[in-house]
Amino acid sequence: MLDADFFRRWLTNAADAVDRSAALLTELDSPIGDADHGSNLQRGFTAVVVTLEKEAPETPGAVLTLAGRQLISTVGGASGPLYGTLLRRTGKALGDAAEVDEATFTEALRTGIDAVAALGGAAPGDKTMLDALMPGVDALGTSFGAARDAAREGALATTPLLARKGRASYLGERSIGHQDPGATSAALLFDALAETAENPPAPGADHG
Amino acid sequence: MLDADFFRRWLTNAADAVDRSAALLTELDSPIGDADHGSNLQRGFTAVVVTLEKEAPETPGAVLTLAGRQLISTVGGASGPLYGTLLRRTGKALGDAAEVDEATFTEALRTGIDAVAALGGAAPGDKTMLDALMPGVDALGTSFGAARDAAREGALATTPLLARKGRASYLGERSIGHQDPGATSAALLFDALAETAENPPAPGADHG
Amino acid sequence: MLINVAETVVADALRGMAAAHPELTVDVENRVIVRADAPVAGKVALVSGGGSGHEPLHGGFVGPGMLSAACPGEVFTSPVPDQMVRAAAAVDSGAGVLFIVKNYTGDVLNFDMAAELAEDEGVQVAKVLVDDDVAVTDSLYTAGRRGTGATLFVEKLAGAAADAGMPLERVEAVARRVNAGARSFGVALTACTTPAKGSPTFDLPAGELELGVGIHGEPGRERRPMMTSREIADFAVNAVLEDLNPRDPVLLLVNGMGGTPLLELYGFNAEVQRLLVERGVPVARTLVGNYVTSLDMAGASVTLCQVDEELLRLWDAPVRTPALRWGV
Amino acid sequence: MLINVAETVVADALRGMAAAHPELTVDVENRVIVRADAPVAGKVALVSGGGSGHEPLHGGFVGPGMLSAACPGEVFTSPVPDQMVRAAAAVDSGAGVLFIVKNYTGDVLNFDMAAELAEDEGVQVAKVLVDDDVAVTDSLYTAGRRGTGATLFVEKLAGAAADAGMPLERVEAVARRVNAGARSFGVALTACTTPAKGSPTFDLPAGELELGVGIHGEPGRERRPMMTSREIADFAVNAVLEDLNPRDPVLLLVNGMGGTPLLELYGFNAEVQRLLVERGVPVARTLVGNYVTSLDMAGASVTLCQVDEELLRLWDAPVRTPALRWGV
Ligand SMILES: Nc1ncnc2c1ncn2[C@@H]1O[C@H](COP(=O)(O)OP(=O)(O)O)[C@@H](O)[C@H]1O
Ligand SMILES: Nc1ncnc2c1ncn2[C@@H]1O[C@H](COP(=O)(O)OP(=O)(O)O)[C@@H](O)[C@H]1O
Ligand SMILES: [Mg+2]
Ligand SMILES: [Mg+2]
Ligand SMILES: [Mg+2]
Ligand SMILES: [Mg+2]
Repeated sequence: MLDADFFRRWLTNAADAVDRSAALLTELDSPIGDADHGSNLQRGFTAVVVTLEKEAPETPGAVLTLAGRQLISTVGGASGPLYGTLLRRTGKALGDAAEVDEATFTEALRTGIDAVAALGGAAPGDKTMLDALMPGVDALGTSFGAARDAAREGALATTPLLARKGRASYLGERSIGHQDPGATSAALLFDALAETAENPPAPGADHG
Repeated sequence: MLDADFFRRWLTNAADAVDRSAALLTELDSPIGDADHGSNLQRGFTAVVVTLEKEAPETPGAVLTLAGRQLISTVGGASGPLYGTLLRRTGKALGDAAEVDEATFTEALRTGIDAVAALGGAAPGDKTMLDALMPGVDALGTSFGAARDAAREGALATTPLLARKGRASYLGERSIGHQDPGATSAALLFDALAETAENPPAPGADHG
Repeated sequence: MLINVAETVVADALRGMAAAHPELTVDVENRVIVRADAPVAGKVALVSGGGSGHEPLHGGFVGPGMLSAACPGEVFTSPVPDQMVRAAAAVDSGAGVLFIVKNYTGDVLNFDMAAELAEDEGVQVAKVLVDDDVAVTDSLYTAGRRGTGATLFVEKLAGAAADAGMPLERVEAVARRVNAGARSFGVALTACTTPAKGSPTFDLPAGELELGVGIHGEPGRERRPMMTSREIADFAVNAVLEDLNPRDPVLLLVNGMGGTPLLELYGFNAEVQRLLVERGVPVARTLVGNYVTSLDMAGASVTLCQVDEELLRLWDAPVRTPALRWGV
Repeated sequence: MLINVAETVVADALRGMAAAHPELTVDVENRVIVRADAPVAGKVALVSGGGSGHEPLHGGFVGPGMLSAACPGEVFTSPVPDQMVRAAAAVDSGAGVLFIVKNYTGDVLNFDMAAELAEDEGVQVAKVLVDDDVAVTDSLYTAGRRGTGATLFVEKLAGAAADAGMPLERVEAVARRVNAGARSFGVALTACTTPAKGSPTFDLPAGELELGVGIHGEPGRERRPMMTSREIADFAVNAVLEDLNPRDPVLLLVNGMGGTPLLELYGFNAEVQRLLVERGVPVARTLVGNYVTSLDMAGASVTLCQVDEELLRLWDAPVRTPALRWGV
């Protein structure tokens, strides 16, 4: 079962991953975007960690909803509302259960991802974060590790795609040959998820 | 004896020399100036050649006076009024004689150079065109070739000097180590003078 | 870059704006620039915003006759909904608020969220989308045409409409009419350097240029060997006129991307105007300058905005902002 | 560069100015920009000029309340006397003409010649020299301090004095008073590229800057590793205040060299103003923008101009030019 602490640790691990990869994400956002994806997410996830610490929400749903709201309020750009909606809608779908099982989480996450698709109007293959989110959640039924691998592959597979949404779409054919920054950061979220599952806190550790 | 045609040929040769060296003069004007000396003089001497052809002044004095006025009206910058004054005052000093001997020209040129010094307030050693003009006119008593060599040496000798006049003076110590563009162009004038004296027109050639 | 650290660039600029412009109220912490006399009783209010790095757009257009408030995001990043909600609350006199949104996914999503939230708080909100950039095909396969130079025209003309006391629907209609009749095309001679990246956003060797760029340091549709001012004008004017067949006279914006000297911009304007004369397009008013910029990018854009008599009157109406000022 | 060929850059720009500004009369061939309503009966006329590449200086400052005419030379090259004589003849109403001359050898010599010639033609001429740049020691061993940012203040305040109907001696006295109380300091983060040279005028690696530059793409007094906006503000403000001990409030110009984004300039302004508060120097008015530029050079300068009540009134007096506009 996954409790509020699990999701807190997930988001903290995600924030660390974003920190480590911020320069890479911005670099990927240069040839086909506006060179800010790394700093956008860094600003957002830093704020998420601070808020989670301060407000200490007590259910998985509350953790994700709060984190999503915080992303919306601090990131801006396309990725702010999209990732914010992802977490907020996932959190809402979890309701106020104190613990959720993996299947419930998988379904909730799918709801969140659908909300992202509805909000941004993108479909798989449009060279967006959905190209990592969709395969990620599909593989989550198997295992956290499988989801990580699938999301990673999904991100890598955006390289040959022609972008149809977001800034990269302005480039037309010239968007081909570059990996999508948002798909790359989406893969980081699954990375952090697997990391969180694989490294449970030492028993008796203070869960804040 | 030097006639109007001699001075016309001098200025035409000077215009050619300036054309050939325009990029160099602008290059020299980059580290210690504003990167325009070559284009300034090119504009001016091109106009001088056109005017001399159109107005066909008939005495040495008239040729130089007209050329000087034309430089003043087309060059601008520091070098326009200075070179303009040089030619204008030299021309005025020649009066309206139809031909002048070398000694008369030398004295007239000295008058012109003194006018440049008076107008610009520079002294020899200040790293200006005067550092080529002064040695040039001093050696003119010997020969045109000697004047060319002296002016050239004078220009080269500006490199170690600290500039005290013109834009280069703003750089203080950092003006040291660069050859002065104005001294370099002044040496070109003596070059053209020697060339003119060494290549008299073929007898019977049309003097226009 | 003339900055302290990338993280404080926007906040530093807002402090500087506050110090320079006593006629504006600048909330540095919440990133909202409001005209000091807002809300203006009985008048519709205009709120715009977008990523920073396009100055004077939008903050420099806040003032009587133009915007009521501007929300600057991080550099090239749409602002967040909280800013727009706060701005709307600060400027609404009860007559409603028009959100002016450039058509970028980020701006659209954030302004949409803000509109919902502001309406929850009892503010009547209308939205207009600016999408004038002909370099992008407006199709299902793109995010749609980008908002660029026409933003200035929408903000000025809708601002004048609001100033004239028109109700929200009419101000919104003016804004839509302006956008519908405006088209732009931009070129880049260099990339720009964002504070966060610290190096040019893309690689553009001297001697080449990008045709069809936006205002976010993205590459354009096509790279070409360097062209003359006349050739670039030709390309830009043709691109615009392919999409816009003005029956009315036009307002012309010859806009610098930030790093192009005014001397060159005026020269470019000469070429653009020569072409418009050739093509029989009467230019009613001309604006030349760096108005909708991409940081230090060298380049320019051409915007034509067709105007009937009403729009021309609105253009000539007084405006008093840091960057655009005329009339009383 | 957004140009056709180097040789036509100035003429092209003048054609573009003519097309953009019907309120100016632009003589492209003779290179004189005159306000269309000149000569203005009974009023002293102001003529300024200098090399091109500093736009909007000077052509952008022609209009009611500021210059009567401007004479643009080639890029970074003083105009020739013929231009100034022609300008003086066009704007003199009989009340005389003030020549505003930045202190560079070329400008001084050409304006001196022009003054003689204009006086021969019966125009009463006074001259004021602008030399505000503290980076240059004003001594026998230099050409004297350069004229930079203070030119804007001299042109605006003397323009207002002329507009107020003051006679030539008083307008000249105002101009001298303004210059005497104004000091500037500039830095460059990049060199600039002149059309004639086509490459940067000097070599400045990223990560270094030049302190104490003028406005002609010359290197400065000293090269340093890159500094923050705060450190640069510190250096510039200290350099100015070492030379100027203002008793009165000051006008502050935070001026961009052309290639520095407005976003950065406003941030720089925040640092400058913070320092002035610390040093107890009251700032009466602030102007932030690219006004006295060096083509595409990145960098900025700080100018302080101390003003008594009369000068402050003259600053606030109406001005209507392409680049500076306020009041009625
Ligand atoms: N309509 C959309 N649907 C889904 N994802 C999108 C959409 N538009 C953009 N994205 C994602 O957002 C990423 C860019 O995020 P970011 O750089 O932070 O925002 P911005 O494009 O506003 O600068 C893209 O790489 C893409 O994955
Ligand atoms: N006061 C002066 N007296 C004599 N020569 C001078 C003086 N000032 C400048 N010069 C000469 O003029 C040259 C620069 O000419 P130019 O580049 O055409 O003008 P500017 O300095 O106005 O750009 C300098 O190299 C120097 O030789
Ligand atoms: Mg981005
Ligand atoms: Mg020079
Ligand atoms: Mg962005
Ligand atoms: Mg020069």
